[in-house]
Amino acid sequence: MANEQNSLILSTSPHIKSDESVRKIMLSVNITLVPAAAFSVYQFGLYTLLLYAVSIATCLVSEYVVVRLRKRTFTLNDGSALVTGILLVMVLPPRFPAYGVVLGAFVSIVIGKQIFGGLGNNIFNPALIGRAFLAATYPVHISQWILPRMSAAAVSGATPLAGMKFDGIVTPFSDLFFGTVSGSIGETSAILLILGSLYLLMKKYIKWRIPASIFVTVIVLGEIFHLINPAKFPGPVFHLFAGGLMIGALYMAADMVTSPITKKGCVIYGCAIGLLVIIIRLFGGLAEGVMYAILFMNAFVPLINRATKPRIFGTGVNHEY
Amino acid sequence: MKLFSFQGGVHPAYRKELSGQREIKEAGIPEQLVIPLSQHIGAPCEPGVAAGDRIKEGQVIGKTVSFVSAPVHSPVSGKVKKIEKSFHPLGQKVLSVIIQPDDEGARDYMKPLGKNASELDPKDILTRITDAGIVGMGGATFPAHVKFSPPKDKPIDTLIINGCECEPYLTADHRLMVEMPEYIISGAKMIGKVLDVKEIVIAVESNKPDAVEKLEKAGDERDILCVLTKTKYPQGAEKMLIKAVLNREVPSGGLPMDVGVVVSNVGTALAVCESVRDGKPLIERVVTVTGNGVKNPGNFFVKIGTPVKHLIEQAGGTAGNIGKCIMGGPMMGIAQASLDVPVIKGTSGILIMQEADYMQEGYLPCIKCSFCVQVCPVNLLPSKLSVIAEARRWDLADSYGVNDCIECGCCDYVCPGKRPIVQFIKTAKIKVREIKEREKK
Amino acid sequence: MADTKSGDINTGNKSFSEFIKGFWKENPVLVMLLGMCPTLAVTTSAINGLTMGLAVVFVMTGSSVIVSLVRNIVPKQVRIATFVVIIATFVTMVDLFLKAFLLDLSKALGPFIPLIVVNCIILGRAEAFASRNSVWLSLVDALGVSFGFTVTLVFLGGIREILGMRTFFGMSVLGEGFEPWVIMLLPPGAFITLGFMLGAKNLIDRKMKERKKY
Amino acid sequence: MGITILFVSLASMGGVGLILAVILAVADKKLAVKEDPRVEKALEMLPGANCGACGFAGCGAFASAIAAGKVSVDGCKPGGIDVARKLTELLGLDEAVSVSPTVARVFCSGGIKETVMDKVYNGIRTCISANLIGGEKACLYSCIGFGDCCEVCSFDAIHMDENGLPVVDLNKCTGCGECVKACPRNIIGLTGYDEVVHVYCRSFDKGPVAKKACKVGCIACKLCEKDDETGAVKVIDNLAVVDHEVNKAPVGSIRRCPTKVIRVSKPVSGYEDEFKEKIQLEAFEEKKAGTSK
Amino acid sequence: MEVILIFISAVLVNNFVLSYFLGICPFIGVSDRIESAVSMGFAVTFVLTLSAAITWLINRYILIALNVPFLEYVSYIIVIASLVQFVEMFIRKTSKTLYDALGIYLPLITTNCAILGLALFGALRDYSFIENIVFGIGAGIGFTLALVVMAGIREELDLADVPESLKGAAITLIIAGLLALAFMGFAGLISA
Amino acid sequence: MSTRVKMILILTLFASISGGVLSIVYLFSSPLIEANLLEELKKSIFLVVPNAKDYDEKVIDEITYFECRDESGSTVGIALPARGNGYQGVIKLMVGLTPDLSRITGIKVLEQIETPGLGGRIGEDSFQNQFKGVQTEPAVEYVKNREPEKDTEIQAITGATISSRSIVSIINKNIQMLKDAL
Ligand SMILES: Cc1cc2nc3c(=O)[nH]c(=O)nc-3n(C[C@H](O)[C@H](O)[C@H](O)COP(=O)(O)O)c2cc1C
Ligand SMILES: Cc1cc2nc3c(=O)[nH]c(=O)nc-3n(C[C@H](O)[C@H](O)[C@H](O)COP(=O)(O)O)c2cc1C
Ligand SMILES: Cc1cc2nc3c(=O)[nH]c(=O)nc-3n(C[C@H](O)[C@H](O)[C@H](O)COP(=O)(O)O)c2cc1C
Ligand SMILES: Cc1cc2nc3c(=O)[nH]c(=O)nc-3n(C[C@H](O)[C@H](O)[C@H](O)CO)c2cc1C
Ligand code: SF4
Ligand code: SF4
Ligand code: SF4
Ligand code: SF4
Ligand code: FES
Repeated sequence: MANEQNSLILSTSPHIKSDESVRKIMLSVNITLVPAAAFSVYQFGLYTLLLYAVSIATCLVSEYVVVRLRKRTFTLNDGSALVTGILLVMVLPPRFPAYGVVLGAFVSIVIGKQIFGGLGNNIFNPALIGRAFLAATYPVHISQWILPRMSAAAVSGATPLAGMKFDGIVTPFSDLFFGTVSGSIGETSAILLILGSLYLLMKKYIKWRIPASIFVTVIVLGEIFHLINPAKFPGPVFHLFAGGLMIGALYMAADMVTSPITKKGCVIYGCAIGLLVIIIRLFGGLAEGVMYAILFMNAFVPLINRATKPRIFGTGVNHEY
Repeated sequence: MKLFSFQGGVHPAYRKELSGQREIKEAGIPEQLVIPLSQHIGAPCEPGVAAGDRIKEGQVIGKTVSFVSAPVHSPVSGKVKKIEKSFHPLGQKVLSVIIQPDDEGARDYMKPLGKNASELDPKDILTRITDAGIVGMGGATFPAHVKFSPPKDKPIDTLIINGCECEPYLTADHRLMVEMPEYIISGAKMIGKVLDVKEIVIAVESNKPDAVEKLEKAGDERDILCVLTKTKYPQGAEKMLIKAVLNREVPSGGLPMDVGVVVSNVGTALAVCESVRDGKPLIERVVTVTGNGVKNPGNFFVKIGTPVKHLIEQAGGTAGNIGKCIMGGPMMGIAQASLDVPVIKGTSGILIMQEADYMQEGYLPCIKCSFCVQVCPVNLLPSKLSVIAEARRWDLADSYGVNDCIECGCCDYVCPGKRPIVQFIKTAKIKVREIKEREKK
Repeated sequence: MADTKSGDINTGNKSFSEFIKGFWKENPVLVMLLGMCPTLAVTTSAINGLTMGLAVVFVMTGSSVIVSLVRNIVPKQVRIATFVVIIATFVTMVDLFLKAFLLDLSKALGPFIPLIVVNCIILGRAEAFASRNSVWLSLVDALGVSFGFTVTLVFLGGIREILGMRTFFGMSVLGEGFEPWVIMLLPPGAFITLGFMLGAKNLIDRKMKERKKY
Repeated sequence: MGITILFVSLASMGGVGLILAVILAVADKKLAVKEDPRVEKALEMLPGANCGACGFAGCGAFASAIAAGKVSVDGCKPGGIDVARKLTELLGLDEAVSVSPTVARVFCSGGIKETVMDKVYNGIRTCISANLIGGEKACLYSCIGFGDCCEVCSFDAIHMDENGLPVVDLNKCTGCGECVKACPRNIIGLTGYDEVVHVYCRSFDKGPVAKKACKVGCIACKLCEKDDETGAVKVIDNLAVVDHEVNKAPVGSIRRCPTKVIRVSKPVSGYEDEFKEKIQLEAFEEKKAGTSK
Repeated sequence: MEVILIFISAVLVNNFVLSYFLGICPFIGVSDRIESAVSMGFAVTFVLTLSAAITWLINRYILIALNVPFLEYVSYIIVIASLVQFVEMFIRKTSKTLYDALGIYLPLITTNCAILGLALFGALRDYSFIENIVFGIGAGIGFTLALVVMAGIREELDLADVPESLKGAAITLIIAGLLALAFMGFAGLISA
Repeated sequence: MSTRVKMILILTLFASISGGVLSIVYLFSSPLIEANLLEELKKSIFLVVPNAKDYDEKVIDEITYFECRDESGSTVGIALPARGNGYQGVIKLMVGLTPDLSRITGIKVLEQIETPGLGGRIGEDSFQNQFKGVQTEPAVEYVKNREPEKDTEIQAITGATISSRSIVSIINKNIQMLKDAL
């Protein structure tokens, strides 16, 4: 056509976009995990560094291969596989065998994520699927603990929760808070996890309602049971900072892909996770229930979303004025 | 002062500084004007002239054929070159009158009715609004006289004059409020008189304090209340504005009159005032020409029918390689396929973007971050709607309220996956309507 | 089903095709998704799968023959009730037989032997085929389907046994270096393995179809 | 002991059986509900594509309607005449059914090679979405080329060619009309298999405009109208149309069209003979071969 | 207390579908839409409860009383089959809406392992009449829970880019596996 | 014959035929089955009470136990069937005791569905053999991650504390019940 300009671009409105991107979000998550990860390498030795490397490499390779096989283009460099790789290691015991990590990372990406259609489509948290799979595959390795370099306890290698559950030992709050206890690689230092997640909360990459309602539920229920039988049940502060609750609530329950999209839904989801954590910790066969609580509730997310569809503006209200 | 607001919304970079302080200038008369005979919602007009006719400024060239319609007047004196289908800013081809202007300056305005609203008969005002071809200037281009004649069972108690101008980049309404506050106030009173309302409110976003100052000075606090609203897009959307100012919710699928309100743009008020006071039909409007694709962004009085190309020249010509030409603001405006399209009654701005500014490479799957859910002012689940449309499950779209979407673009703006959510929704709306029609048959 | 309708195939061929279709095209587990419970529950080892499969072969052939023998005298309203009685009788026989001669296997299969009674395959076949076809065809069909079932079970049991215990039919196949995957012996392992088996079958089918096209 | 057990078993099972049988018998009598057995049979006969071409929510709904005698037996387009015959038999109707098979045809010739692309489209790559803002081609009536029509066909009968235009496999097409519904620009139409001469353009633009946008569009020159000996071809609203009621091939028009936009489409296999006779295709093809050389 | 434990155990810890592998066929077949999953769940719960009661009576007053244990399977199944058939006829006659919602699932239930499995487990565990009924209700609710959750997930996945070969039953089984993994967290809940 | 009569006849007929056929099969197989079960019971009893050659079944307060005798006929121990909940489900045991119930002579896990490779290891001899000679007064106990020191202690399986604990508590509970009954 006789048009002196080059061809104009056509697209529908809006014509401007915010500067958020999936890549930016995922990279932020990775960066905020660095302090806790670095601390864990210090605490549990260089072997954990190897585990991180193996896990990340496996995740990236599996992701790449599957996406290639399926002839899809996206998700190669968005950084979500990196998050999965790091988080998987953070919830494993410090001396977990490296071949197990390879299997776990592969399962995380392939069974946890790609078979559902890849980024954004998965129902369950991929890293937790990897961990749960490993727990059932190598149940012995998954319950072998060692003492960290900076350790408050003298001998026992048991985690604070196992100590509480099987031996009635309650670890002091400060140890839990700073992470000088035994436990999974990246879960021990509550303070670093909280600091890291503050940035994500600020940027709203984490829906604050989720960790908030988990914490509130755990505190309330923990307190109730503690009041009923202080000898048998530890107090709420212990529950809050022991085990994987921090990393679980802040990073894993709050994974945007696998949590509800409605505000009310987030509260329901968080409360249910809190409830399940307490039930499993106090009455179940396992010492720690965060992982299973999150996975269990992941399955309910579609139902929760459906049940908590927000009231559309201008519907269901009285229009008298 | 209290800031009124609503749930959701976004804060895009406003970029109003580009043109906000530029006084409105005359854009002059282009070589040729293309005047579509359908510039409003409703039935298109029939041509009232024939090729070769000489016409005067203000003469009717498009006659209405039904109630929901608005006549079209010639913005200049000149000669009708031809009448044929021509590109319309909305994308289709529409029957248009093409006018070759001359320098005779012959005018054919209507008889002025008077200045003071309180002395006028509401019926006369309404007739004048009808004859002047006034439509909503906020973008919806709904014929004003229809909007101002609500059915008997829907009494109107409040008139809101919408001076929010929440779209980024646009400053036309802002300049109007600063430069011609008396006209706006007087126009608002006239509309108020027609509707017989108890209260008239002018709502302005908090980033335009100078406008409020001028309006307050020009008006009288007893008749007209100026309120500040939070600077947040889409504060100017009428449903949101009514919620913010009056805390009333327009029912889904309903109109502001269902809750006793009429919302009008400041430009509409101005046009009403001019038509009543001076007898001038709607042949001219204020347009912001802006964006990094023009050298000197500014605000102009523009004759309806002026091609975009002419306006770009008035704004100092293009800067860099032009990528996109948008009629309207960046959030809701329509990208144009050529620079020959004319300004119409509803055009509030022309945004020219450089090549570097627009392109987006593909989009990702929804990661359910729920950013879009947080910002949707009408509480939809845009993520769900986009995924539904992507999977072509039109049957589900309706149950997720696709037709309640006001297409404000907030969801699309915040989406980190850069998903074209609004386009998905628009597509779904079409499909849902198609399916419903088919079912009816 | 279309090919069973065409009349010009002679009986010999027809019964052969009836027989083999149970292995792939109408595999009860992978295609018809029937009899899933024992498939998942008992396949912790290949031998369990085999025993279960053979039990099903017996029950299915027996009941198919009887059902098709009596199909014409049973009124529609009591068809299901009568069929389940016939099937349950055969199942009880298998159960008693196993308890008498193969106590360990009987224990390993647990309640899934009696559950053959309600296994959808048996009833599905009785309803869909035996109640409409001649004795000979019903027999062939039952054999085909139940052997297809058995093969699938042995295959699934094999995978789970190899990965979960390093053995196949009790023989060591993977070296000491391989650490067994306990999950394979647990419910999740059963579901996931069968899921991937189904996926693989679909993939092969699709690839074959594509090849046929060109 | 053995005998006792035998006896007890016989009696107890017999008793249980008897009681249940009586219950069922009574229930059968008291709770009987009549249902039309033909619904199930009709369902078996239908192709089961659930395409909705019959105007019902699926094959099942159509089967019920058929059994109830609410619709005519030839409602199922994909099933075609075979199914209609079977249904007639089932319902015991002996009226002769005549179903003329229909196929979809694509009325646009402007692919990537022929049409001017004067803008860049940046958005969802489906036709319906692109149509919101006009697509990439200069002609506003052209095929957009993102293949929505191919996506919806349940019979794998329509595919995009390398020129970016959809091509219907007439032997697979059942005339269900899904593609017609999917196309936002009304480019696809359902036509009788024996209607073989069509204008492969849908542009209502005036000649010069159309010419600028596309090399192979109808430019409304009216030469076809002039050279048409049958009276079937008319130019209406800047576009030539063929009237199929006039049961003759407008060979003159076909030859005359400067942009070759009136064409004969390929025959549906199995109908070649009938078809040749009707429009003297052979004669025409020979002539065309001669002129183009 | 015992009754509560039986209930929790049947719903969560030893979920019929996810850890006992009972009723898998309908679990895969009817879990594609939430509405039908809920209906099927109700129907199964109803029949499970009813047959828990009846099979307990048969066990006590025929099999044990007459000392004919080998008739267990035959007698259970004939009663269950006839019962289901009767209920179906009854619902069909009395309420069209109920039939459309529940009735069409009933024939599926006869061939569902969960029903007979319940009868056998109940007998094996020497439950009292009340306990057996609670066990039936719990098993039914557990089944419904798994079914509805699965239906929710499958409706979601309907909109997702699941690999072609895995669509349908394959992905359903894999998800069931992942659900079973998640349910493993409840193990030990009743014993500890 | 009307269908309804036919219905009734057919179902009744098939049901009784089935009853008949099964009773015959049962008559033939039941001796074998009983023998099998007896054999198994004997094996487990003789395993947990080493010197036993014969036993008497006794019932006290609904508790069944087996009093074992050697060739000479003197009581050499007691075999006590016990059951309780483990990690995944029910565990059934046979516990061998000295006649005065003060020491365990051996245990045998009869039935369990614990996790293979983990809790499932309670079925392994290395675990079961630990109980030989363990004292039951005041109660059997388990220790973790270290060698047992006292006579009442056994070592729990690593990673399967719960299963190990369950065995211990099943044993304690059942012995206590027997003691109370005697
Ligand atoms: C850790 C954290 C906790 C927060 N807690 C609350 C809170 O309890 N209540 C609240 O209204 N806002 C809270 N906020 C602020 C929210 O980020 C923000 O104001 C809120 O999400 C916006 O309101 P809306 O989500 O209801 O639209 C919190 C923010 C952070 C970072
Ligand atoms: C998302 C959205 C944003 C809008 N923003 C404005 C605005 O900033 N100013 C305005 O006058 N109208 C705006 N409108 C249009 C108003 O909703 C309403 O149509 C108009 O104020 C009515 O006045 P009119 O009939 O005089 O045009 C917006 C509409 C939508 C849907
Ligand atoms: C898949 C899986 C299976 C398990 N199976 C058993 C089991 O059979 N027996 C058991 O006592 N604990 C089992 N557990 C529980 C844990 O290993 C639990 O942490 C352990 O009982 C604690 O004991 P520890 O203090 O010796 O590590 C299992 C855990 C998982 C994840
Ligand atoms: C706040 C946040 C938390 C995340 N947590 C996890 C996680 O726990 N596990 C994981 O595999 N990926 C996590 N991701 C990454 C990503 O969402 C995940 O890989 C997707 O589930 C893949 O579709 C997280 C991402 C964000 C933004
Ligand atoms: S869904 Fe519609 S109303 Fe909601 S944010 Fe998106 S465009 Fe605006
Ligand atoms: S903003 Fe985009 S990625 Fe986030 S939930 Fe909405 S559609 Fe999905
Ligand atoms: S090409 Fe069109 S009309 Fe033909 S079968 Fe496909 S969708 Fe139906
Ligand atoms: S014919 Fe229509 S639907 Fe098909 S590709 Fe062209 S524009 Fe799209
Ligand atoms: S085999 Fe159990 S329900 Fe089908």
